Amino acid sequence: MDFKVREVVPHGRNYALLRMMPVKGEMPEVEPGQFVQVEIPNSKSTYLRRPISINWADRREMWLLVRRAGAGTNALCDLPEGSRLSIILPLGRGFDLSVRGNVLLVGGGVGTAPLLMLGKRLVTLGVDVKFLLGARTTSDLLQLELFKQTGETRVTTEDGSMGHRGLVTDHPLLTDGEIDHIACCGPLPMMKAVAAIARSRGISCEVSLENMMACGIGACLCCVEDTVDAGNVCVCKEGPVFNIKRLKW
Amino acid sequence: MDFKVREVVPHGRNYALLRMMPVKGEMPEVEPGQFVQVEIPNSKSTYLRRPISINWADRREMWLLVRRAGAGTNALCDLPEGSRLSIILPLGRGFDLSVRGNVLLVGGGVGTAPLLMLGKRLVTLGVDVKFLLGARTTSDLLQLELFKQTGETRVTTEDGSMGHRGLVTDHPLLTDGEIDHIACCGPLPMMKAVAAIARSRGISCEVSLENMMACGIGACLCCVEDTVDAGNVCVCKEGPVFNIKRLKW
Amino acid sequence: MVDLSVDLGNGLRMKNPVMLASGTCGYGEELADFIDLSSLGGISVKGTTLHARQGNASPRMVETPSGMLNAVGLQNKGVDYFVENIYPRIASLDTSLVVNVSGSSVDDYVAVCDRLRPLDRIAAVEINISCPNVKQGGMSFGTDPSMAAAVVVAARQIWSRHLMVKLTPNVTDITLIARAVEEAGADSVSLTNTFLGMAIDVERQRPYLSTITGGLSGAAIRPIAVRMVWQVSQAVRIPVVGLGGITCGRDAVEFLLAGASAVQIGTANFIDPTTSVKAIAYIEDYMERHNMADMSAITGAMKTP
Amino acid sequence: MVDLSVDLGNGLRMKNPVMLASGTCGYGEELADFIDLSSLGGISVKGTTLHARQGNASPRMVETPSGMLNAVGLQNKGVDYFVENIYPRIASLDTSLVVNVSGSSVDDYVAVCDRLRPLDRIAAVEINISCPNVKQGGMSFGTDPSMAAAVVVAARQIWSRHLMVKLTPNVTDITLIARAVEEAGADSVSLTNTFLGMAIDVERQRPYLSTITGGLSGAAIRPIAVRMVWQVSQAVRIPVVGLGGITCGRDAVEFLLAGASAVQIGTANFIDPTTSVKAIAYIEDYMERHNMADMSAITGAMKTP
Repeated sequence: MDFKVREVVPHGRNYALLRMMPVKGEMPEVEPGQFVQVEIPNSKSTYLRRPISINWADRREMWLLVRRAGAGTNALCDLPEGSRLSIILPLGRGFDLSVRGNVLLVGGGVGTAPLLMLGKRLVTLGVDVKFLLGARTTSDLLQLELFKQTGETRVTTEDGSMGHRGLVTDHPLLTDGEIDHIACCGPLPMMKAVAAIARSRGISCEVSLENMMACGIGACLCCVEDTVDAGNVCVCKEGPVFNIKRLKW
Repeated sequence: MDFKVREVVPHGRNYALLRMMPVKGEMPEVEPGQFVQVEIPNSKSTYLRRPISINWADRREMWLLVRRAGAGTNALCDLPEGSRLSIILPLGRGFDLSVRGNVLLVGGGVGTAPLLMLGKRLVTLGVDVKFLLGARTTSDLLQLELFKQTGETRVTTEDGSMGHRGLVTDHPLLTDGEIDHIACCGPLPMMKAVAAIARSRGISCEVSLENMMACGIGACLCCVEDTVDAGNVCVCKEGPVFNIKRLKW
Repeated sequence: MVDLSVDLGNGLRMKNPVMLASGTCGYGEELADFIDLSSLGGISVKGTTLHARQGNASPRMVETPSGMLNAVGLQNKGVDYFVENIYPRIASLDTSLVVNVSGSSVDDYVAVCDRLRPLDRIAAVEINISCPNVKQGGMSFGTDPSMAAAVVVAARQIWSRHLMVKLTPNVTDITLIARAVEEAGADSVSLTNTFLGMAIDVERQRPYLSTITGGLSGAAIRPIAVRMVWQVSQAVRIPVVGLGGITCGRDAVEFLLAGASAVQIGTANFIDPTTSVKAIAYIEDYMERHNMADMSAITGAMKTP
Repeated sequence: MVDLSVDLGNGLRMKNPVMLASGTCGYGEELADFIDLSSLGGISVKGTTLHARQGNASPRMVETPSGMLNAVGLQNKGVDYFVENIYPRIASLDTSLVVNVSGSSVDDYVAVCDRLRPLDRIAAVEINISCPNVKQGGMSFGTDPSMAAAVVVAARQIWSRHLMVKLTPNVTDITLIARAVEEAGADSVSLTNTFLGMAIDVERQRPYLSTITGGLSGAAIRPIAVRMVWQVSQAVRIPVVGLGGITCGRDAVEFLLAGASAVQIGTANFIDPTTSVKAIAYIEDYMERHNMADMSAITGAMKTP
């Protein structure tokens, strides 16, 4: 469906938050962890849509938090306000909302984006939510205030410029904290490390994968992940969120 | 060199006037009839630059009058003000400025663009300039006031909505007027018809060709026109303006 | 009124000339959320092999200028699974069903066709001798006229319904392959499959694809595909189905004018899942504007100097 | 410091691996307003034939997705005019001069090379057996290993300096052609020339090009060209010069990593005449960042899984 970009808010040099509304009608129902496929209207070197996780959405509005990773995402971050975007949504399966007890949401870099909506939703469901957000340095820690408003938030930076120095996997909250469930989104090495800790501690854990995608609707079979139960499955259709029980990590 | 678009003025539904200035430094010296190669910054389906004749230029500013003919020119007409453009200029050879006596400038559609600058230049050289401008209908007659300010201006429209009904080649000014030289720019069939009249009346005549062009600098040999004296020559380098004596029309 | 229906012979009649290309629409179901499948001329479902295939390792895709490279490698659950689980779901679709058949040996192709015989809603098989992403068979059959003919002769023995052969563009003279499969008994040819290409991540100094090379598709290669369709349509008497970089109705018309009797929409489904239905509307409008009463008026209508 | 110089053998030493591709830079002069030609590794000047050629009729060009089709048809004033009028103007250029040689018969190629012998500033000829836009000769020599070899053997007889052969991509297996010309005595191969394609103006129902088909170039076909350079560089021992859709320094590095010892910039000159000098700067910076001391460190440095 067609969206109108209401606001493009730069977050540091490398990110921008795009706030948009449907040109007509209401937003469809969106689950935390689902993503969208955005057509890039103004980039000469972009052919396919770009899959982007939903940062926040209600019945009126949707937020996409975009990292400048190439020509396509640069074009999005440089969109003039008022631009129109053709977007396919909502796509994929989100995070498990039936989790209860102490839930830790672990995010790295721009991977924190879907955790904002997830955290807010879980809180409304009466779940005790804590955030553990990691980044290279302070300027890569995005929407920190929004996370703090939602729940207890711990931070790690590789350069120690804020919070605990090091990686999220070094943080006692993850290594020793009392946790019933982990939801994780970030760079692949980080997610694998978090999954390893979850396994060793016997904690259930979900991760959100980012395999290279063409269609986003399960037609091209390009973004497959090898699973224990079903072999190669489409991340865009069966995921992007997977319980690590299904993965061969 | 890089230009900054100061203003994009729509002319009816199918045209726009782009007013631009160099980002740094002065405009190079430009001759009436020369053209530029514009890189299209915001069109997914445009690969090559677009050759566009210079409508007007001084040491500070340049005007390009653009007709919506496809994705590339549409993207130009839709540029937000303040946009930057990479432009190669000035290219090609312009009109003969040594002409004297009664000079008739015949233009059709957007082909009238280079005649504005030519007419103004010839007037400063003391030449008696008349304009004969043809179009399908009134809304395709561009910059009429500017032409009238420059010299006596006659108009033909195919639907008779303004001026003489019919084609420029039906106008008595061209068929019977006292003319020493004709400079013509417009659709190919029109230029060929004007050239035929010029030949039959023994009037010297220049036309500005628009053969499909890739490089605009004489490197690709794609835009050649067959000449009496030198066979195939590059319109972009030897032209775009040719005296009809050289052409095999 | 324009009659968009097209008869490709031997039982493959379609309500219009627009099909979904194999490997870009799953079994049609993936696109059902976006378009009414019954509005399509036909669907060529995912490449089917005798035994289940996991396909190639990831990454399987990389974007290129106006195109993409893929290295899926015929991932599918095998013909028996198709017969038992998928066919029953799609058999009721009101569009011509074509099954794309791949194999690593002549016997494979024959065995798959044999399993498909009981499925009376399958109007045609599309013998894929042009997949660039499998080690054995695939493209190797499609680059040699005699091997291509051998596959078709064998499949022809046990498949009496429409037999379409999907050709690879990675050859010196595609008309030789087209003539060979025509003489071997093919009812039609579809072209082109993807072009063998590769792309390198220069900072990591590694190929983007796990298989190093993959199949290039998308608008980038359309001019080559149109040329091949034009050549082949003059070289054979059987109908030609054109594909390769069709992104809109105009592109589809370009293939029809070049000599195609029908077209397939492939990679464009990934960018706009409604491309096919938009193309059908465009073709109808185009034919009306140009006073073309039926498909015979547009196929091969390009005027040459 | 990075050493960008490259020695392609038999006297063709270049200060860096970036050349201008034949047919996209005239005789260098057309680009002299935009770049310092002496900063280039080399220039392959316009395809030269025994007799003057007017080339094909207009239109000769049409834009395609991320590329263009051309049908120039080797327009040039003939080798004698080159020797007498053009060579004296460019002989003093401080860059390696290569003359692209075309013909419609083996004797043509030989005769042109013979006329070029006295010009001691010509470091190499680039035997063009891959032009898609001429009726006789051209591509037909490049699609058959024995014909390709015959041209090279004959030219080799009278041309003792560096002999480069420009290959066509319009073949089933380009390594067969490459091996054939290597055995025939070629000092290097350059690939790829353009891909045979066509495009149709659907409203006029006519081909855009006067010749119906033309040569496709530009970023669109880069993935295919990179794949072929990678294959050929493993199949032959002589150096490979890579071209086909290079638009920037990154693209040039992609070809080098795939196995090219040097690259040629072609269609990109039409969009940005400074592409070549920007690419040289990029390559130097890239090699510094990756601790590559000289060209032997980057050529073929792609790591395979």
